Amino acid sequence: MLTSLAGVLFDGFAYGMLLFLLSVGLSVTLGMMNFVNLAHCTFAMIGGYVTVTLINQAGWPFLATLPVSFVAAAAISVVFERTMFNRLYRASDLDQCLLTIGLVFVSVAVAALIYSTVQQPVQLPSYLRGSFQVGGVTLGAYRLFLIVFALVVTAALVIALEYTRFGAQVRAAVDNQRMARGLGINVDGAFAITFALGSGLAGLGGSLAIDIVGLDPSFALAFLVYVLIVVSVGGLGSIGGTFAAAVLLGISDMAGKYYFPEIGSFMIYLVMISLLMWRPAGIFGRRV
Amino acid sequence: MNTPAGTPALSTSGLNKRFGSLVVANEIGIALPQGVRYALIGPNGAGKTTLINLMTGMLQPDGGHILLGGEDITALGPEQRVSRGLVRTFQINSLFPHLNPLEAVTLAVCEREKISRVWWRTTAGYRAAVDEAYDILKSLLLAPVCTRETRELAYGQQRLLEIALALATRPKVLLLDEPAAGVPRDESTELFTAINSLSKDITVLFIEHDMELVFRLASRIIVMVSGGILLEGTPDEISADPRVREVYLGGAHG
Amino acid sequence: MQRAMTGLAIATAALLAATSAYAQGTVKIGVIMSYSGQFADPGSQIDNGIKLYMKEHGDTVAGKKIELIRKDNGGVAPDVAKRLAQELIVRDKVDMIAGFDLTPNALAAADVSAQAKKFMVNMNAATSIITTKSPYMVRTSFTVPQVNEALGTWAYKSGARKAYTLVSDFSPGHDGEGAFQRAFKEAGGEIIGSARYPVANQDFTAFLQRAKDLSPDVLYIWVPGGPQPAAIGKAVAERGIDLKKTKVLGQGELTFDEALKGMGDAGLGFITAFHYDHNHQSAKNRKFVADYNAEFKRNPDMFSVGGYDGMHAIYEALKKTNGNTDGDALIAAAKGLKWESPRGPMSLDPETRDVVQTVYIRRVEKVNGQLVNVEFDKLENMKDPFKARMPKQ
Amino acid sequence: MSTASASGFAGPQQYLEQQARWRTVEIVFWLCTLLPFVVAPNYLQLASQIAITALFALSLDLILGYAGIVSLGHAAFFGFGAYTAGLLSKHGWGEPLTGLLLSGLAAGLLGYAVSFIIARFRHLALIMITLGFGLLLLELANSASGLTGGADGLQGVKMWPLLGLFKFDLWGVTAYWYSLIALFVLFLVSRRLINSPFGLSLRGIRENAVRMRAIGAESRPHIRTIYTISAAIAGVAGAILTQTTETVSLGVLSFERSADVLVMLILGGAGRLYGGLIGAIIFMIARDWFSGVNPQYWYLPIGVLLIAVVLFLPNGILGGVSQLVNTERGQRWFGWLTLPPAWLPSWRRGA
Repeated sequence: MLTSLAGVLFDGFAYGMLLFLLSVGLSVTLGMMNFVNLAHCTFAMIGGYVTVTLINQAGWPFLATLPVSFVAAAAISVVFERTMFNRLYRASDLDQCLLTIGLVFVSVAVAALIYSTVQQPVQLPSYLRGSFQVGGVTLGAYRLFLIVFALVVTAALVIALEYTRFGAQVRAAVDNQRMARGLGINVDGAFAITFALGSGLAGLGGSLAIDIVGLDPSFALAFLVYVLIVVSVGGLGSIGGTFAAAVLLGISDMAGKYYFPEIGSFMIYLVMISLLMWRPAGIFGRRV
Repeated sequence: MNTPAGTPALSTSGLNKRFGSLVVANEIGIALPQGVRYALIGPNGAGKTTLINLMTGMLQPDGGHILLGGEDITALGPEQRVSRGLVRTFQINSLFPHLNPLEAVTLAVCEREKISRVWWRTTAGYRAAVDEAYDILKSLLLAPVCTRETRELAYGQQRLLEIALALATRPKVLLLDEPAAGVPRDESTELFTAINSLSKDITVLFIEHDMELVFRLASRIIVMVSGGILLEGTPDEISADPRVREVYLGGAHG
Repeated sequence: MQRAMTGLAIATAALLAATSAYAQGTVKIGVIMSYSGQFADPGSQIDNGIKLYMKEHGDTVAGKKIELIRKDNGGVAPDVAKRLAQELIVRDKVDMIAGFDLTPNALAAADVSAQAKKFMVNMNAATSIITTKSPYMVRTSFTVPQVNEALGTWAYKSGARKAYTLVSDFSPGHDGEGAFQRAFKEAGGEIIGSARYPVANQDFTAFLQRAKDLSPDVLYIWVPGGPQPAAIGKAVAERGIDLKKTKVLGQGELTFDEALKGMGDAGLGFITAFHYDHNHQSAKNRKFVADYNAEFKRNPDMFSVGGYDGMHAIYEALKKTNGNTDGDALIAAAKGLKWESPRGPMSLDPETRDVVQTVYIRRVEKVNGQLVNVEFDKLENMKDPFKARMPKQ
Repeated sequence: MSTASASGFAGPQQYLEQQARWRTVEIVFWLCTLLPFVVAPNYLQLASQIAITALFALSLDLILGYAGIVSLGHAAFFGFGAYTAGLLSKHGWGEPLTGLLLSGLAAGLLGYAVSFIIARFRHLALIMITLGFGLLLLELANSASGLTGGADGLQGVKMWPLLGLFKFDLWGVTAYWYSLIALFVLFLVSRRLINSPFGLSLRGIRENAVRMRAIGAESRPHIRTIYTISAAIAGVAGAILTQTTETVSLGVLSFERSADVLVMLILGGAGRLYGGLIGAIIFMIARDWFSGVNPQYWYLPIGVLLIAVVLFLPNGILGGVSQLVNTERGQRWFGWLTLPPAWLPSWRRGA
């Protein structure tokens, strides 16, 4: 009983970490510029395809592809940000939705053109496969890796935002954009960097997600809902909140399936709705 | 409702409000008789706007009572106070940018008349409501621009629209928060003549920094300093009082 | 009024038959499938099967040119499927409709086929009842009960007594669950537990842990193609389920190529029942696979063979009617067709118009470095057991 | 619009009446909806489904465009209506019109129940709660396969002829008449609604909810009302889809359907009453055309279309167009379109 609980917690936490990597970027950019970027998962998909290509075409080792997918997603995202998104910061959020959804459509089609609609397989190195026992609990090697990796990323992120000048600027911009501008902070610049960072993380998430949820052109749409759920529950612009939300949703999703499989599919939505009704601005949200 | 003679239109007793350690309203007790023109003056940060927020229910007091025509309204929400006749305008324009003045004021009238839930008849069908709205706009010299979108209006006109919206609710007591804030002098006189010509059974309390206007319009003046009432009296008494000179007239807002 | 309606239907049908007769020299086939969205890949595989058949056998049959009109159904959307079928027949004057990746879409189009008396070839949708919805429909794929009852029977024969079933929580999954449990119980086995996982589920560890806790002899899994099979395979390994103690059984999708590529050695030993795999050992199939790879740079799968044999059925029927595209003539010609398909011997049941074929039991093994499904047992001439049980009218 | 005062202000009454009056362009538009019968008799099925989607988009416009409630789960009501109509017919009541009314009613009731939650939230929380609600309903319908037929869709939906006379035919003649008339009637209702005091209050809520309180208006009752009406209309749209295609499947409840209709509405221009209609027409014709040209990659041109619209026609197509019309030259060329036609009998002008 207890071991099974531990197992569920472990798997749920791992799944949560994946959700966190995929969502955190959107949360920050949404909180910072109120820019509704529904194309966020497109950048995750880009990361995923970069990894797949490097492994299957160029025969790279899995780990080596991760930094590349991060950089690729970040670079491409910043191109879009500079050429298209930045023209819409003052536009209505509806227009922002339309533009980014259009982008998603295009990316889905392009992915299908290049990679066809087939599921992209990714073969992990042996040391990331299988599982091992710890006190009767079976721990998936890859999940453990996922958790450690995500925790490291999170730590780096927090340090970057809490203890660097850049981080201070970003936080100022999230708290109060007008005042930040008043203080002579280059908000747009800070945003561009944050945006790239967030998309890069999404790209990482995309690469890491393949092994658990697979990868095909519909990825950019399929994951949008989950990311939005995490972001809204976590609260805009709050890394801690996003983290908590991702873990909470990951675990409750997993627990729901293990303990009440008959309502397993409702779980994540029920949790989201009740959390939002309790705290409309999200767990650690600032503005209501 | 007709309130028994002598009952003030609006009164507060022992009104308190503090944000953390900062006391913004300290034992405020005022009583505004029917139809009087009151000016509320005091240096910035004296708590004038806070007082209005407390009286209109935008803020909840930590202690004390607010009575409107003798009825205790301390527990009521803003919209309920409005429907009972306690209405305010905003220091910073808070309007409906994409509605034109005619629509906006008609909207206010319809809400007052409780016909705003009717969706099977056109607004134009309610002749009385529309005419009333138009008359209000005329009285405030907004008739010529009443079909322009609000966001296109001149600033002074927007200030007038603030008042027009308030009037449309048939207020008994009207609280004007710096009605002339940011309005050029020439326009502001026009604005205050409008205020001055308001029907005499409306009690008016207005915050204003321009002393000339205050002394010309107000029949009585309340002076606030750091969250408390310093004194209350006729313009002459106020201008004669040395304390006021020292804390206020001598100060920043000469 | 019912009579009035049918009368009207016949009238329209007659009219349509007339109009289509004008389309001399060419036979127009309306192909309705999901070319986009979540189900795009099956769609394109079926399409590849069609393309390859036409490449091999030319595009003229009985002196008539075959012309395809492709329409995108874009996923589960019977309303769209029905509209497209109607438009194809009324506007584009097609002589028959084919394709149909998903059950609801096939069912919706079946109404149109019945109403307009148009020949319809269901190349994939696998729910039993579909073929009963139009007397002009044949199926060249398989049916869920056909495969899974075979598996259930075989499982007991192979010595398993306690089974746990885990299926996707939507109708095909429920059908698979029902078929397997029925056959397994009829043989004498016991179902010690079962779960249905959410359709969009991504992470299976929780469900598998549950199953593992009960340590059954066989763990039956029904999963649609897509990302889930690989995910399940990996989760099985992660949960440390010992395949010697607990056999993992499933319908063919569980061990599709991309699934095996994804799960790697974790898949070794999975046992699946299916009607086709590119590893099926026959001269015909080897050629088929070779040509297919030459053409599309990937292996054919059950979708491809469904499309391929679907075209075969159309060609053969047209030959028999020598080009007459009248619905009644075509269906009459199609009934009882027998041929050697890449999947092995198959035929169209004269009564039910449904596919009759061999169901293979395969185990995942490593053959010169490649994970493949190796057939080691088979049940021949399997009809759709569901219809066999249905009262004949 | 500033032009109104320029072109002589006859008095508040007259002005508001004129605002509510039928414009030439509107009449032209509705006449055009009859064209398919003549110019494209083979496209009536498509036309009918466009009309249905337009009605759905209209229902969304009422809450999004006029009350500022963004919903990502509006398919819940569309689907609820669709399944109600389907189940009615399956269990022996195939009469279209009454089925339509009952379905609208059912969806309306559901909407009313939900509105109590909806009215309490705004912004992202609101969007996500609507989304979650929609997905919940989808999962429920899927797991209640005994009732709904699950993923196979509801079987045995057979409609009786409309008014006992017109069967829903292969060509879709009946279907298009039916959907078009329903669309027109409910459009009239919505049109009247937004020109009513209630409509005025809705716009007030959208523009400045705080100010509404300061003029003594409570927003929530208004929001509940409009949400209920919108849900009912969505339900009717769903019911028509069921009745004209005699099929229902989980697709009617899907997130994609909610998202698509939102996209169409924004594309056409929210808060403009015709926005949803124009959006539905353009989006669905484009999709049908592109996917006809290439069934596999039509997402690409559609996506490009959306991006282009945002970059070149802010606030949707109608938003962009109305900006063009409001320019000097625009007035000279298209001004007449935005004025009430002289030949309308005066008694009708009140409308």
